[in-house]
Amino acid sequence: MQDAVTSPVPAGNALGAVNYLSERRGLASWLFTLDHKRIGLMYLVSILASFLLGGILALLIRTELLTPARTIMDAKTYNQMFTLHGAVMIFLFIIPGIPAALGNFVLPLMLGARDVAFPRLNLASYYCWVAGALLALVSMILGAVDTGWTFYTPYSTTTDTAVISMALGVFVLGFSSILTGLNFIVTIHKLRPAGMTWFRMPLFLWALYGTSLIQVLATPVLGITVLLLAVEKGLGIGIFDPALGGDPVLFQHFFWFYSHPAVYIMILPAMGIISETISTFSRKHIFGYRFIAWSSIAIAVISFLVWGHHMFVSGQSNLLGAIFSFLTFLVAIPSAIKVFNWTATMYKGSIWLAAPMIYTLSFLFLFGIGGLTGLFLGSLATDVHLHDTYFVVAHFHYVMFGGTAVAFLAGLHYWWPKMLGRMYSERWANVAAGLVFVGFNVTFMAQFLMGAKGMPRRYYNYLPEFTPYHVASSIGSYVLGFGFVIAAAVLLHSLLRGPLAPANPWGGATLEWQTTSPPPTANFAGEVVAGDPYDVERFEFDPGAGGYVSVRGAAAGH
Amino acid sequence: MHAPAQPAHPGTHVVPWRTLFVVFAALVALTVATVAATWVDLGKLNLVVALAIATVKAMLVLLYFMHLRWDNRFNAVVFCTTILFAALFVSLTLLDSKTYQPELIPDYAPAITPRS
Amino acid sequence: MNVLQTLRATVQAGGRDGGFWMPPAASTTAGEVDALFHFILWLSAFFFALIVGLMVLFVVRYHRRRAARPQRSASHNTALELTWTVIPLVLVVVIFGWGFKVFLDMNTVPADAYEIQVTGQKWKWLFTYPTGHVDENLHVPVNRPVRLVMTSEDVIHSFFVPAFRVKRDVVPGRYSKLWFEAKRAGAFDIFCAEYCGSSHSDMIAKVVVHPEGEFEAWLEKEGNVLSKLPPAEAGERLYRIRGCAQCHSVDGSAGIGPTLQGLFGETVPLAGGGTAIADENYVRESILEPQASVVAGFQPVMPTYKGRLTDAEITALIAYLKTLQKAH
Amino acid sequence: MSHAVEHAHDPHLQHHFATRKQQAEAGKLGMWLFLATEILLFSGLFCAYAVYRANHPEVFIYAHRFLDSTLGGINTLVLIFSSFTMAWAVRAAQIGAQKALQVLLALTLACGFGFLGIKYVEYHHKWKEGLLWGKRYAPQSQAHVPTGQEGAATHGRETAHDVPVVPKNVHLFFGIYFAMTGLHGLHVVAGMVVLGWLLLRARRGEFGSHYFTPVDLGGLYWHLVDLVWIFLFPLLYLIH
Ligand code: HEA
Ligand code: HEA
Ligand code: HEC
Ligand code: CUA
Ligand SMILES: [Cu+2]
Repeated sequence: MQDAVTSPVPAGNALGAVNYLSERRGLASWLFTLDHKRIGLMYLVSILASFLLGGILALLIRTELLTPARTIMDAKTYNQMFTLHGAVMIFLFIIPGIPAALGNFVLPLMLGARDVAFPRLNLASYYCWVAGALLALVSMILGAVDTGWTFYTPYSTTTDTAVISMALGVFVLGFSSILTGLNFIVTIHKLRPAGMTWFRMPLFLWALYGTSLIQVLATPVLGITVLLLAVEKGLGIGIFDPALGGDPVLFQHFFWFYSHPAVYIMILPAMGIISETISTFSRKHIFGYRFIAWSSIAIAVISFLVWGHHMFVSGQSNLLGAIFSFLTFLVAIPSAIKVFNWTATMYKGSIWLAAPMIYTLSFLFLFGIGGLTGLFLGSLATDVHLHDTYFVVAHFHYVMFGGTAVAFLAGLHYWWPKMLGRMYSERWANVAAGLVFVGFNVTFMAQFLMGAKGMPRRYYNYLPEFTPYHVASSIGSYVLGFGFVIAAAVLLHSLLRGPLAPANPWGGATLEWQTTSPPPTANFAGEVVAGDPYDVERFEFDPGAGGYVSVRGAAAGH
Repeated sequence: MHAPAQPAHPGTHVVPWRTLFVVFAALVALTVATVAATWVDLGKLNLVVALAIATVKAMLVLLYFMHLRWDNRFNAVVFCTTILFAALFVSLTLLDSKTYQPELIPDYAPAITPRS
Repeated sequence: MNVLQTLRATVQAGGRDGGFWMPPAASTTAGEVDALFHFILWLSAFFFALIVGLMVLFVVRYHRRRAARPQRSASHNTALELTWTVIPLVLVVVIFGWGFKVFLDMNTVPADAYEIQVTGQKWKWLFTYPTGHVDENLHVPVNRPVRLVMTSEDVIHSFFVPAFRVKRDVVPGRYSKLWFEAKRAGAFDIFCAEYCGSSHSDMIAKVVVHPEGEFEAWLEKEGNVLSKLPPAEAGERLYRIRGCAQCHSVDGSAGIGPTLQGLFGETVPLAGGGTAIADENYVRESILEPQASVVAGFQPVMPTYKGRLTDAEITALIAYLKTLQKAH
Repeated sequence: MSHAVEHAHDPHLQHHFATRKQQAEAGKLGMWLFLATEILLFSGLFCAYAVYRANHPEVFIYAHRFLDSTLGGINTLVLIFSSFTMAWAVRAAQIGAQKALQVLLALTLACGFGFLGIKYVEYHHKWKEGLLWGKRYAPQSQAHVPTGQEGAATHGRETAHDVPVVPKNVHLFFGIYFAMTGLHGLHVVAGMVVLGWLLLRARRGEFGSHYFTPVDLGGLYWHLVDLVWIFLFPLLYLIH
């Protein structure tokens, strides 16, 4: 693709023509836009900035942990660092990450629709995010919140830091998340084009649908949780305060009723992306469409009933421990189904190791490890030992980072040409992907080991015997950070110098590849006809057009 | 039960005034009934009766005032799912908090005040 | 810092208790937990190898360079898909059952267990023995079930002994219970595993497992601090283990409470005007009824120790205070 | 809800919808999803209620007598009546009865004010008596023994023989009471803002048989506020 610079404008590139980026200009045209594509892009920029912030904090954490005692900061600062890191990564980066940024852009396109059902709510959701983010960041940085991202009472209600404004920030962020989810559900229900039945929908949309269900049904409980936390701290209402006869563990039930489903808010859309990329880059129809689609819904539903697995050692009853442990294992099964189906999709394909595919394969590897280590945690007896150790830290980085963030990168590289009309350097993108993969494994594999050996999490000082693991982990994190810098540079470079992108650079069969890159404001010039979204084999590379074109009509079904 | 004038687009139902009024009267009657139910001592059943009456009232509001009876079925599905998840949330949490009651320390007050 | 050395040590530990992954196994439950851990480990390794193996195989075999176009093959196969749904399902049910069984054992306290009271507070553990002796480290006999009844004085802590594979949150307002039976003498780490504030990572202690027959002797000896130690030294111990150190320094710096350095015999300004001479009676009153006369510039937050410190102990504390002269 | 210029033929159809029916159904589904989030928001408080009521029934039995169930009952009727007028207002909009629509919306709004007024009386009373939540709980001495007019009478029960010993942690009840009624009150206020906005638009004659979705959706929200109260009333005021 690289020598395309010199070739004429590929078919379907609209950078020179009118597109959603160029149609209107000026700051106001962005700030007040109702176009889902522009909102998606604004979300994308904001989210990447949050990711950068969270990542820098992570590197500071790792640097502090190079030595068993003080390295660069004091204990209180360290505690604020991991709180800030966790909260930024979770609430600002990964929960809105795929749905609000990539999903916003892609969802109406995949439906062949002009926009989401409620464009104004969509913009409101973005501004809620901005307001919530500002509130949360200000309280964390100026108010020195040091509770960890879990805000457990009674610590959070007794520390003299800005927990109240932080709680309100999270509340507003939750609102933003609800609005996105609500919008997507209605859009998928009401704006599917003729011919696109539920089982003709791209799997990314199934995943977003499942995600949105969770966003709508779980986030309100987070809302009431943080509100109660705020009144507990501000007014001393006593519901979570043991000194007033309240129950601090009740808070944990409230918190995890949201926060466990929330981890599936993070992973489901990631799985949706993988379903798209693995099919496109294997040039094969996705294997087992229905199983994958239903497993998204199964995950969404069961994920509500496993929250107690974060509380196995809190004094929860044996009965409840058993129920939650069992359901935890049950919810792992749909993930297993997906992994097997993805692998089967590659069978007898024609595999193209472009950057999105490298990230996709990394995802399978890393999510496999992250998910399988979830089994150690879901099992009651082993979790007693592993709870609140670095084993858990490693588990959730493998699933959230190795899973979601890597899939996010896969999606970003996959849809980048569509969003911005430019190709990036594939070679350097692959180098970055490789560095991320290696750095990531070094960073967090070391954490599995020390966690199993008993190293507790959220420790500023640690016993000297854990030093080698921590050093390895820190070194890995620097490699990882370096990989990200390269990835960012590659993408930024493409904006300036990248070759123009064709309408369909990868041979994808979903509808977004049928419009120009970047699309016009109205998304599609004419009528779109929905076919089988995984009939990728009908696209062939056409050197004349510079991209893939359909060589026969859409297949009826699969 | 036909409405006098149909709205411009189909799918929305105009509820006759009489229906609305009957539902209102029923709601008032049930409110009186809840209050009256507390005059008799039924032990634990009092709570059950109160909740049952409240549920009937809620159903009336939902079905008639909120048009669920005539609405797109999916809206009812949304509502029922919501109630189901809320119920699971409350019941599992309740189950847990019941079991650890014996472990509570009577008159607990931290010797070292946590507010420091 | 020597990575190689540690690596070697770790590998050598393989095969011995704990193995490559786990810490030393020093309790009766540790073996059971480790067995389950390794079962899940090997199961996971198998599936992971399967998935990654196939992935690599497919990438190599069907790489674009070798397979320019895809070959026809089914896009679903219900029997196959059901197989890879049911097999993992059966396996996880096995893991669940096993984990639950071991967990029940961990939660069922043997009737004859020796009971020790544990108090967690920011940021230390205190262990109270049936004799009334209080210690900062946990001492237990080997081969005898020990039951801990734990409470917290402030926020949630979590009692964690990696070598025993036990952990339990210590929740304010509740008695949390935990038991174990150490099967090997030695000293092992106790961590606080629930985040509890700035010194969470310093809330560590040791559990000392005494060889057969030595525990009673130890308790007998340690139990009599007051009679065995000179009063001032006993007072110093009490100062550390009864929580005074949390609010009062002995180096002249003010904390939540005023420093105790050079306090004895001084004239103390009281809140609301007036002064008091810090003599025996004043100190005794400050400990038993802290709110009676509050020092100027401090909040009246000191808890009363009435009923929690004996007269003899207060005398020992006073003796200790007398030794704390101002630095010159 | 908007006046998209692109569709000169139908000012109420937004550009990304194909038909009015599609748009109205989308709005309705959106509203129901929003109501779902509201229910789950309240479910947290119902959960707290259930946990404390189940574990400390004595606190609830003792403390609920301080609530005035007559006022609570009147407020229930006020809200039910407002739901009735609201449902009727939707009907009026659907059949294009402009005058009736305005009157009914105004009546509904007035009920909202009535509800808040009564709530204010109740709150004020609790405030004076020091019957507040958690840390602020400082009952005035006479508040300790519920008197006849304080709700107990409406039970038709003798207060004399079962005035209980004051249980521990009575403030927990008031904490929950204020949390639940407070959050509900905020929803009433929000609903009233919506009603006021609908009333304004109704006076401009914007609604009719061709276009009434905002009234419909606003109505759904108002009914939800009523629904929540239908449960709050027996759970807080009528404990046995
Ligand atoms: C993206 C987010 C994400 C995802 C997807 C998951 C997925 C899973 N998680 Fe994780 N988890 C977190 C994020 C996530 N988790 C976070 C953030 C925390 C900590 C929060 C905190 O305390 O700060 C946590 C903590 C956590 C705990 C609590 C630990 C503790 O604190 O003590 C538990 C316990 O059960 C658990 C279990 C699981 C399980 C069983 C899965 C399963 O869904 C995994 C399913 C996947 C697979 C099983 C792998 C793929 C399948 C195969 C390769 C085929 C073979 C499969 C079989 C044989 C079954 N997780
Ligand atoms: C999505 C979630 C997410 C992500 C991605 C990360 C990423 C990282 N995390 Fe994070 N972490 C959490 C979520 C996440 N973390 C959470 C929830 C906690 C728990 C907090 C708590 O206990 O309360 C935690 C806790 C946590 C701890 C434990 C602290 C403790 O318990 O004491 C550690 C320690 O090593 C750590 C390290 C890291 C590292 C080294 C990275 C690195 O991988 C980061 C590398 C990234 C960068 C360096 C950014 C570079 C970015 C750019 C250059 C721009 C990118 C632009 C483009 C690609 C276009 N994290
Ligand atoms: C929660 C914190 C806290 C703990 C624990 C605590 N104190 Fe105090 N103490 C204070 C504060 C605050 C003051 C000053 C206000 C006052 O006089 O009540 C004080 C005052 C005193 C005084 C009077 C000091 C003076 O300068 O006049 C003495 C003596 C004292 N404490 C001894 C002790 C001893 C002995 C213990 C342990 C057995 C102890 N305190 C535990 C907080 C604490
Ligand atoms: Cu105590 Cu952490
Ligand atoms: Cu979870």
